[in-house]
Amino acid sequence: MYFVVTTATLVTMALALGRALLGPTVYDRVLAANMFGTKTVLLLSVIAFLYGRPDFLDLALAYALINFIGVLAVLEFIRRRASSEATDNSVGQ
Amino acid sequence: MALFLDIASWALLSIGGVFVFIGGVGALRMPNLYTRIHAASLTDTMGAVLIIAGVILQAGASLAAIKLAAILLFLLLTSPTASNALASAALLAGLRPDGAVTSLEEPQE
Amino acid sequence: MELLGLYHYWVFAILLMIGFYAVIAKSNLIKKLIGLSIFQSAVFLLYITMGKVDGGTAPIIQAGVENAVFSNPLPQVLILTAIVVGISTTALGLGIVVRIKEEYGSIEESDIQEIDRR
Amino acid sequence: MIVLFGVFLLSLMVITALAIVRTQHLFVAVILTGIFSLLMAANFFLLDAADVALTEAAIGAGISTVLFLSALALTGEHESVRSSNRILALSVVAVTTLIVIYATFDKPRFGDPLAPVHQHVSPWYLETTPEAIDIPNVVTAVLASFRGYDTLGEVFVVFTAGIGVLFLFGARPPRNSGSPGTRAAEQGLGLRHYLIPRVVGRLLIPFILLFGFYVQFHGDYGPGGGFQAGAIIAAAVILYALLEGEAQALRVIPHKLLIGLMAGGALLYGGVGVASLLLGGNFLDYSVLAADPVAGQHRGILLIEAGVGITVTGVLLSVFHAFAGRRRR
Repeated sequence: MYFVVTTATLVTMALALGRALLGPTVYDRVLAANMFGTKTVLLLSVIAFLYGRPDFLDLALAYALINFIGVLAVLEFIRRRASSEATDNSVGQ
Repeated sequence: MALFLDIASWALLSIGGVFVFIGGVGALRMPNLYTRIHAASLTDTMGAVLIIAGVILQAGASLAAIKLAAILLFLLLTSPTASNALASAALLAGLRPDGAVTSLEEPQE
Repeated sequence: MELLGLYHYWVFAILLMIGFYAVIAKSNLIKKLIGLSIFQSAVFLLYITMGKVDGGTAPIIQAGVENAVFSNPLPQVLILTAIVVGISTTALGLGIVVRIKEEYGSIEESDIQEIDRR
Repeated sequence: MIVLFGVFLLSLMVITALAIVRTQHLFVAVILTGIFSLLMAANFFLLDAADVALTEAAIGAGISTVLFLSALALTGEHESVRSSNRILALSVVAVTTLIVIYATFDKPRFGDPLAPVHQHVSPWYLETTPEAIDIPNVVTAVLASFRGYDTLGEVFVVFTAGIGVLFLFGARPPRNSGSPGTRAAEQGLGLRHYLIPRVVGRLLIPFILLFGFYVQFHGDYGPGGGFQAGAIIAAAVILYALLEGEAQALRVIPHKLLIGLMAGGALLYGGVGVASLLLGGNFLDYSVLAADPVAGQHRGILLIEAGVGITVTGVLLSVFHAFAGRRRR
């Protein structure tokens, strides 16, 4: 029963990795990384049951809570770059 | 009763697996970034709900079920937020939704 | 089964060498640091692979379960601390790279050597 | 079957690593490193290392991406295409790969219970932990009690790395250009104008902190401990800094407090060792800390795990602020 869903998740991880490798923009790769994160959460919760050790769900919980910080960091990075370019341009003019 | 629960959770897990897979195919095959975000995040949330509901049925009334519910809740909060932040970042960097890239495109490798 | 077991070790070897290649062949200092962290991860993987026991479970004793087989806890202890030490040393390396950029204006190895030669 | 899953994940890992090395765009390399870390954690989990997987999750999911991105913001995103001695490097790597692969044929079979590593001290740890320390998580028992010296050393390495970063960034950046006032004000805002991340993020920060403390104090019973908890708590504060601006985060947890945390945790760890010396035991022998040796072990592990968590939080946050607070010249 768990094998079907685990296999589906693994195949999807491979597809997401394909998107991460193909690009073409960096944001596609960030999207793929984020998808990879949610897929990992699902995979880990299912495997915890497959192993018969449901007390290991902490790991999936950790990813569910903090995986999106990476994407927020990307947004902040782009925002800083955009704002510093804007000030550079206004200083140059 | 146990058999019924098993069948229900099997069905939920399988449908969830199908949703997750569709999301993956969508993210790979859609023509531009914003459609890909749409495909990935929409089926992501659906797949997560179904799969975790299926596993909760297996867990029964235990601490594991509460943890799974928490995982589902946090996933439903963070995953759309991440999609939103990603779309904002792309828009801020000048990637237009119609697919016309105006600037800051990644250079050819 | 025999080959599958060896596959784990081969992946270790390949990852180790991918990291090594990035460290020796790439000129960009940040790329070198990323290569170093791949190298590090390969070593972590080797340790954890060696700690696995057939049919074992994680070394956390469950109440009421008798005669469970546990995987080896020792490599896990070593690697657990090594991961945190790894990120701290990577941060130190990144700090040095940022300072190099501020003083030399570049983080390419060849540029830095050229500036030093002058 | 699970072995097949492992093989699949390992193959994905090799592909990701190759892509990381091949791309010339450093931003892309950092994003792919995030995927690599996720795969690594999943593999650790499959190989029965729940504690290690949790550490990798706590470090790889938030902190390492944030650190690398802040460093990229200060240096530059592109790698120049020149590579001079590629053929030489490739041949060195090829020869070394063959040697390492040749060496793997002499390794014990994967999962062999009779392998030499499983014969020496590990069975003793597994047998002794229930009697001498009486906590379910053998990894925590070995980490905190049996090999407490090791962990003390690691904590001081982390502490030293943090001090090193602070020293490096103690020097002023040369040649300040532009109008730093407006730019600093503009850059210090964080994601305040982005409503959805801000609302959801602020909602989640207490839960992340709560989860961090759960990992800290539940480490005796399940996967967890000071190292993981420190990273998770640091991730929560970093999230706050991303949302509200770095300056605001420094107002909540000032710099002096961070340095105090760094030193205080390491001192707490060392202090437990000295206390056990003064009470007549060996250095870091917790049995003397209470009337009952097992209760003493519990108390000692609680204290030193707290010390580890405090130092790791302090170091990771100081490093983050050192990078994020620096302006590109």
